[in-house]
Amino acid sequence: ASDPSGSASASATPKPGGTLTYATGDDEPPCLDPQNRGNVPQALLASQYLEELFYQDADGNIDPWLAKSYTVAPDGLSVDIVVADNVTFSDGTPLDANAVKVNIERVLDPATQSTTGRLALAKVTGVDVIDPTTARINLSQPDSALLESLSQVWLPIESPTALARPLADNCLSPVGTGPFTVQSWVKQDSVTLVKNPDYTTPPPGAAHTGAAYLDTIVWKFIPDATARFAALQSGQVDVIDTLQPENAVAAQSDPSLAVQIASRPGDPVAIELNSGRAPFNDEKVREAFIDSADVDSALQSVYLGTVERAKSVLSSSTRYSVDNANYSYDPDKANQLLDEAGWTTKNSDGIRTKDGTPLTVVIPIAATVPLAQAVYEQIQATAKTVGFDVQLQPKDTAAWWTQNYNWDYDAIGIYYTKNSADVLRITYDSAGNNAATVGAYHSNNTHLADPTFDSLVEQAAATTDDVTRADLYKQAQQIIVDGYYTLPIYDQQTRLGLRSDVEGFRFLPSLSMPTFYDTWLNR
Amino acid sequence: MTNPASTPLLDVQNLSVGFRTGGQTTEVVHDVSFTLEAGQCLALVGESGSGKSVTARSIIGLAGERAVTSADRLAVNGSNVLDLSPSRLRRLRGADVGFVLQDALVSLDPLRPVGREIADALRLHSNSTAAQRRARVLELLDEVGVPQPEHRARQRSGELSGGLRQRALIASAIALNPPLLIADEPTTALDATVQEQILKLLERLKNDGTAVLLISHDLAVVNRIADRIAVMNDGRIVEEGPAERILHAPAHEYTKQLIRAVPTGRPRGTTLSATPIRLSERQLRAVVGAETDARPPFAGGVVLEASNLVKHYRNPDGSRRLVVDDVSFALEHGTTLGLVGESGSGKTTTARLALGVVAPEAGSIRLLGEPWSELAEKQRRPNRRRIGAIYQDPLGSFDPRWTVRELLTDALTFGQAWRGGSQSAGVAELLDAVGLPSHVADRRPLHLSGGQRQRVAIARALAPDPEVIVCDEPVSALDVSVQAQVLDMLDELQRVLQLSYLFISHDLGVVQHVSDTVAVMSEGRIVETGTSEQIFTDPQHDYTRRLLDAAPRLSPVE
Amino acid sequence: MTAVVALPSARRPLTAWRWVATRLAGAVFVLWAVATLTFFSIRLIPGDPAEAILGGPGSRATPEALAQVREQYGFNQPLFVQYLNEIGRLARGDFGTSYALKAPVTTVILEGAGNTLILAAVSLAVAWLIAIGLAVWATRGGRVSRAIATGLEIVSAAVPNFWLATIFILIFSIGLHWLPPVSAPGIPGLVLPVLTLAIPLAGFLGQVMRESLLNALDAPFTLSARARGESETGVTLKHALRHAALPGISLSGWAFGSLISGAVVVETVFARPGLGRSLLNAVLIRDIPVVIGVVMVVALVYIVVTLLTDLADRIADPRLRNP
Amino acid sequence: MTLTADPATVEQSTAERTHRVSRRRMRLRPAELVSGIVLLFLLVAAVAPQLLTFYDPLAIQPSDAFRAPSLLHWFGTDESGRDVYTRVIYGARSSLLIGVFATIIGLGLALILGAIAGLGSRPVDFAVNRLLEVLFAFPGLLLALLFITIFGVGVVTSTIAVGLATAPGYARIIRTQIISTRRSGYVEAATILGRSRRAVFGRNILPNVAWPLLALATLGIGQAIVWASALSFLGLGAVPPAAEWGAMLSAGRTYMTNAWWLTFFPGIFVVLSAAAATVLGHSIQRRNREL
Ligand SMILES: Nc1ncnc2c1ncn2[C@@H]1O[C@H](COP(=O)(O)OP(=O)(O)OP(=O)(O)O)[C@@H](O)[C@H]1O
Ligand SMILES: Nc1ncnc2c1ncn2[C@@H]1O[C@H](COP(=O)(O)OP(=O)(O)OP(=O)(O)O)[C@@H](O)[C@H]1O
Ligand SMILES: [Mg+2]
Ligand SMILES: [Mg+2]
Repeated sequence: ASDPSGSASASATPKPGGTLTYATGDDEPPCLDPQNRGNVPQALLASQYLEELFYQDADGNIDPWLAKSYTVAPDGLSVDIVVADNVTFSDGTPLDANAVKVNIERVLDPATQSTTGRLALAKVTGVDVIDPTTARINLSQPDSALLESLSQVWLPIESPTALARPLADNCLSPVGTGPFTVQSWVKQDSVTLVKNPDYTTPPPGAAHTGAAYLDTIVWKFIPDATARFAALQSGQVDVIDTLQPENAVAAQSDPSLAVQIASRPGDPVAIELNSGRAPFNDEKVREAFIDSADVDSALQSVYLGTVERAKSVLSSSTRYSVDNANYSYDPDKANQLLDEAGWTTKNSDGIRTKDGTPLTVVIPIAATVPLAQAVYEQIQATAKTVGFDVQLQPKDTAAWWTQNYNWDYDAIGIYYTKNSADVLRITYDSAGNNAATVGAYHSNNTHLADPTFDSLVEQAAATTDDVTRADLYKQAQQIIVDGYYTLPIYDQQTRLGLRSDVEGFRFLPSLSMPTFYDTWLNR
Repeated sequence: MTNPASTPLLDVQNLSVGFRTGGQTTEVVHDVSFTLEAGQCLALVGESGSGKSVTARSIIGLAGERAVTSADRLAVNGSNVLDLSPSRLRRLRGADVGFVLQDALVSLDPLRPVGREIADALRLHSNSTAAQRRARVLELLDEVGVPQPEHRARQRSGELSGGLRQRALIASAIALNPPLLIADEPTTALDATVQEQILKLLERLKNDGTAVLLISHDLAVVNRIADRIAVMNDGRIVEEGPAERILHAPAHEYTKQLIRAVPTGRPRGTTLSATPIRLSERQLRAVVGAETDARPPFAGGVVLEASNLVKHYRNPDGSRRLVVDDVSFALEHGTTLGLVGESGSGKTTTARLALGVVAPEAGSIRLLGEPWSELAEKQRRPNRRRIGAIYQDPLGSFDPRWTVRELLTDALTFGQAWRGGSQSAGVAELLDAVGLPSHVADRRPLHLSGGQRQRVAIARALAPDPEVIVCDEPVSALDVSVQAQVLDMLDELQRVLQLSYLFISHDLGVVQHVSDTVAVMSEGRIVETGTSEQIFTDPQHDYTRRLLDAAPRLSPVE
Repeated sequence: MTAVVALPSARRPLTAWRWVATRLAGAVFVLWAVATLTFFSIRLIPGDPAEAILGGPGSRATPEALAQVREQYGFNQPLFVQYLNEIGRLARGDFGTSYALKAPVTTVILEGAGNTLILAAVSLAVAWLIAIGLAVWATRGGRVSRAIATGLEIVSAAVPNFWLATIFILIFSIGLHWLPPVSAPGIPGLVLPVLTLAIPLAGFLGQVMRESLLNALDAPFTLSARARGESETGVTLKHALRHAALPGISLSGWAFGSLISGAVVVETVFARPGLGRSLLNAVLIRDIPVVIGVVMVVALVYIVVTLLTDLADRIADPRLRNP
Repeated sequence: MTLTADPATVEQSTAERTHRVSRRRMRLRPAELVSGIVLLFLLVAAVAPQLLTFYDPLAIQPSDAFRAPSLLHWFGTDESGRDVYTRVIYGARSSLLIGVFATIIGLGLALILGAIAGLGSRPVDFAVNRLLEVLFAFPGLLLALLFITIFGVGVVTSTIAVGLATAPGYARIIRTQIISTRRSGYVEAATILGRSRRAVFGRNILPNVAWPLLALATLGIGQAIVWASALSFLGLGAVPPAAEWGAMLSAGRTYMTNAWWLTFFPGIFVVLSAAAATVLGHSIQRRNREL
């Protein structure tokens, strides 16, 4: 099928107007303002009507967006940000330094219930308004990831006037500078976005300037994959996300459809092993498990070859990721390792045991993580051949998280979206393991507790020098790989199916979120 | 009277009807022939199953979809029914022939106002406006003697008494005053008084020139209005002729039987059935053998005594209604106390009080001189065997999954632990005693005829060797010939076993025939008590008189 | 014949009032019981309501934030106290605000309720039509059509609705492009969901009606209708069908309940906004106020529907009015 | 003549009627035959699946995933290359078990409630009725949903859940059944013969209630299977990799467009078993009525 974002759009001249219907398979966000909470469903939507201070290109370089320029203080403990000139929010409020202050401090305020954003700003102590156009962000320690963080849609700059409203109101209709504005939200059905006629801040790399081509975007929530794809085929909708593998195959062979897949930065979809308790507190057993999992054939069969096997603990689109995790299926090695580890006896079901206890691996699974049950099942099957008793426990979202909080698992499939290698600090730093956080959220699911690793990611976060940073992150990744803490499966992706007549589509590289600013309907 | 020259209104020649069941056809009506002229009434008489209804229904081509009808001639108004087109046939029904089906009680749609049901007949066969129809409906209801027609027309059949339903049904049949009216058992299961009114109505129609084909199993009934009578047996007309002749000089044996079977005015003790069973004392003792010794010699006197019984029931709307009101009676040992009264007068309730299955709110019952109604069920149980019951609807009183043998064995064990088939001897003798072949034992009552069922019920009542038997309408569901046998049997049993009966019926004829003393019940009260003699020769209470006048009788008793 | 003694008309209103009164009392009781049951059972569910408030599971809320919320919402009060507060609020008609959607539960429900009720009502009606159609066809037609109709009824009653939904989408949306696969405004968007819900139900109703229809068709009163010159069609339409309908009508209350259960699945598949979906989501993310709210509404609807079916019963069958 | 003749004739006519009835009762209708065969097949599948297939329901073979139905794989293979036919066969066990046990649980509860209501005093009956009303006001699926979210996903919980969800309906039926039996003429007759309440319950009421119950149960099994599959669809049913029809159905739905066989065959089996159970139930009812 044709690639709408490429040559096609160049050829024809864009026709303005029309309504584009987008069907998402992700959850319906409880709040349209990603400063509250902060997850992918929100990011998908908000990318259409909210914008950030900075723009991160495909290579991870930072360009100004709503910020005109920035200067990092020599000690790295503060960053001055000059906002772009005569930008106004869609409610007419002008963009100024104070707006920056209000937004950042709002994210830091627990009442806002920001999660992703707040974690990203962990080192921010406050914001000073130097002059009407310059805001100074103060840091507790140098933070090389700050600008990357500020180019995530979870840290957008919203109209201070709008933010003055109660949280709930702002959730219904956040106001930003984006090419579209939120018009209405029919719960469980759709959010309607309309063109922002006075749009002035196209992101770098945009194909045109001025207002967007589309008049309206109807953002429908269609949880059922079959129905969603059927809707795309029947033309009832123009774009769908979380495109199922078999549908991707179907779409590729269908001239009236196109496929757009972009991998998201951060931790890939991976099965992380809980090194905090037996049996995976033993490195040999971890290695054995990873060796015994035939991930490649699983992906091949279940995803019909539409996804690449992840070779790194960082997703390929994350800057500084290194492909050093080339684990391969090796049952013999696994057997040997388990023997060495003392899991020598086998019970009647062919499950290995060690002084009576069977080699059981509990994996809670939930729909929230985009990893097909069949993949788990195949790993379960291959692991069994070497004597692992893998127990898959389907959970509903809430129960799954509870189990996660309580470290009540041996392995768990999970991912983390962040446009910076700094994600390693968030998801592997031993700080996440201390007792205080038991029963509450922790992002370090491997329970990795390695001082050298901690200091590596700390330094990496502190240095602004690109080369040293790359090296530090390389070492950090090596530690994870060598310790067999996590089994990367595939890069989490934004998987879209489009009608072929949807032209000028493109992803915003920072988080690989779709933008429909340049998009027009070739009808 | 009609002139013989005119062609008969209804002409049936050699009508035969069979029913296809599985492969073969079983014929149930054989070569039936009769004619009927305007203003005449022909009565088709015969016992149940003799083919009366089938004959009648085939006249309008409704014998049933599996029916095979053949006749040399089957003509109404000269047009041959057998070769009428469906639409003409539908026209015939209702327009030319009014048909009053058997069991009127369920022959009106319980969900539709009777007015509509009647109007349908008009709507179907005449192009009349709704208003005209309404008017005609009220006129009809009034004509058939339904009080306050406006009100009744709006009611459903469920809200009407049997008599009213029957009349409404007749109204719908005569809506287009058809020249021929067929009435199938129009008075069965109706109180004497109501029956009287229905017959009057039919008579009037006849006199107005309608030809009436009246079907009944009771000669006493047809006697009232029939000009000619055709006696039917096993699908054949065994005798046909003027009413007078048939009733007074019956030629055929079967006709004689039917006539003898009518209990009305028959003195106590005279047998009704042709060859009634005669049971030897020994034979019966054998039935109830062992227990007879256990039976304490009862001095005689009053076996069942009710004093000032009162019982209310709750209406659906929660209001209380007095059902049994200060009822007292005494049943002498070895005699029969007849309890007559219209439907709803509280007879069954009284019976259930006597049986101790409902407790009186006031008053008391003594059984064999001992307290009965006051006792707690536990104390009552040992003596339960001394009082038995026979119901109007025996089938309902049999556990549907039990065979006759199981029923009787169960009864033979007097509420002691269930002793498997050990009673088989007793069962055989019981069946024998009530004149049933032994192989009936392995049948389920569902597959027995009405007469057989009632006998099984009697056998069960006898099994525990009771002193008193409460009979609630024991013969109301049976036709005369079977009724005759059952009555004779009860009589015989009483004679031999010195049983005492509380005999409930709405049929004066029956009561007069069986009772030594009679209590007349009306609206929960006993309005008059006396010997059978007194009540029937000179009734005091005018309610009793009305009942008596209404009672059909074969006059004059030969 | 006992009904001959028609009720003294003076008593009618009184009984009517008593009827209404008892029904009202019953309704209140049921609502209370349902609320109570839901409240306690939902408290047994693993998962922290505070989580739900702080943006649902996986919200990465800090322990402090959680603690603060528990304080604020009184989750650390004794359960019984919480219960009393809850009931108190409900009694005042205050369903609270959704944890997740941060919106008043009443609005959340009102948005969904309409859709679901319409869906259920239409499905019920369609199910009725299909059932009657089948039953009549079976009784009027020959042995073959009877066999076919019976088969259809049994099979359709045995089809899982989510499966049916998928098949329908495949055939009518992807295959024939006749109907939209997901909820769309207007009739077309309603067709597939309705059929999905109606067909299995129709199977049940059909089976129930069949017997009574046959009985009615050889009941004496239909015979007398024929004897009056009524045509077969007339007999079926005027007499038999009404009798056949009775058991179905009494079943409709239950049917409506099952339809709402079905709505959970159908609304998910066809992406229709509605109570079923909100309920499912609310339970999964422990949005307690919404769960209780929806359950209350459903219970209320059930009560109303049973009331209606009772009335319908009484209208259709006078025997119930004064037995 | 009469007494000698009458029984004879009656007997002869009724004899033939009884005969007709019993013949009608004995004759196996084609539908019953078919459903009998289906159920037998399912029974074998449930008891000894290995008799009907050589494959292992859990053995994955990624290299030949998504094979269309063929002589080798009658119902094709799934996304992990497992033989769908084999999984369907092995699925029979869990599906039937769910159906049966859910029904047993439902009917068991219902019987208790119904009996309490039907035999108890007015107030007791009233109380139970209110309780039933409350349960009715819960849509069955919600009841199941709550139960499962409380006690965790799994076959056992979903079975119990379905049982719970179906209990109120049964309870009502049983109650009315008991009450009508208790008011019946033959129970009164038994009392008049001096039977104790216990004896009456044991020998008249129970048997007359039990039979219709059996029919109800068989009808229920079919529905329970459908119910359970619906729960599996919502991801609240069987635990992977267990081969359970409902789970297979919902897993296969994603591949519906290309690999129809993944959903078609499990679906057919759900329908078949439910329908067969229904037919059986009906025939039991019929026999019960005609006896
Ligand atoms: N539809 C039918 N199918 C088969 N047999 C039938 C049918 N209707 C009547 N019969 C048989 O025909 C015979 C005569 O029946 P019919 O109803 O005419 O008797 P009847 O004289 O009216 O008796 P009753 O006084 O009880 O009404 C009976 O043996 C009955 O079993
Ligand atoms: N169980 C009951 N509950 C309420 N009302 C009842 C009950 N049994 C009888 N009745 C009412 O009591 C009145 C008398 O009934 P009962 O059956 O004793 O009269 P009956 O003389 O036997 O009538 P029939 O001749 O029709 O049998 C009737 O009006 C009836 O409606
Ligand atoms: Mg007859
Ligand atoms: Mg009576």
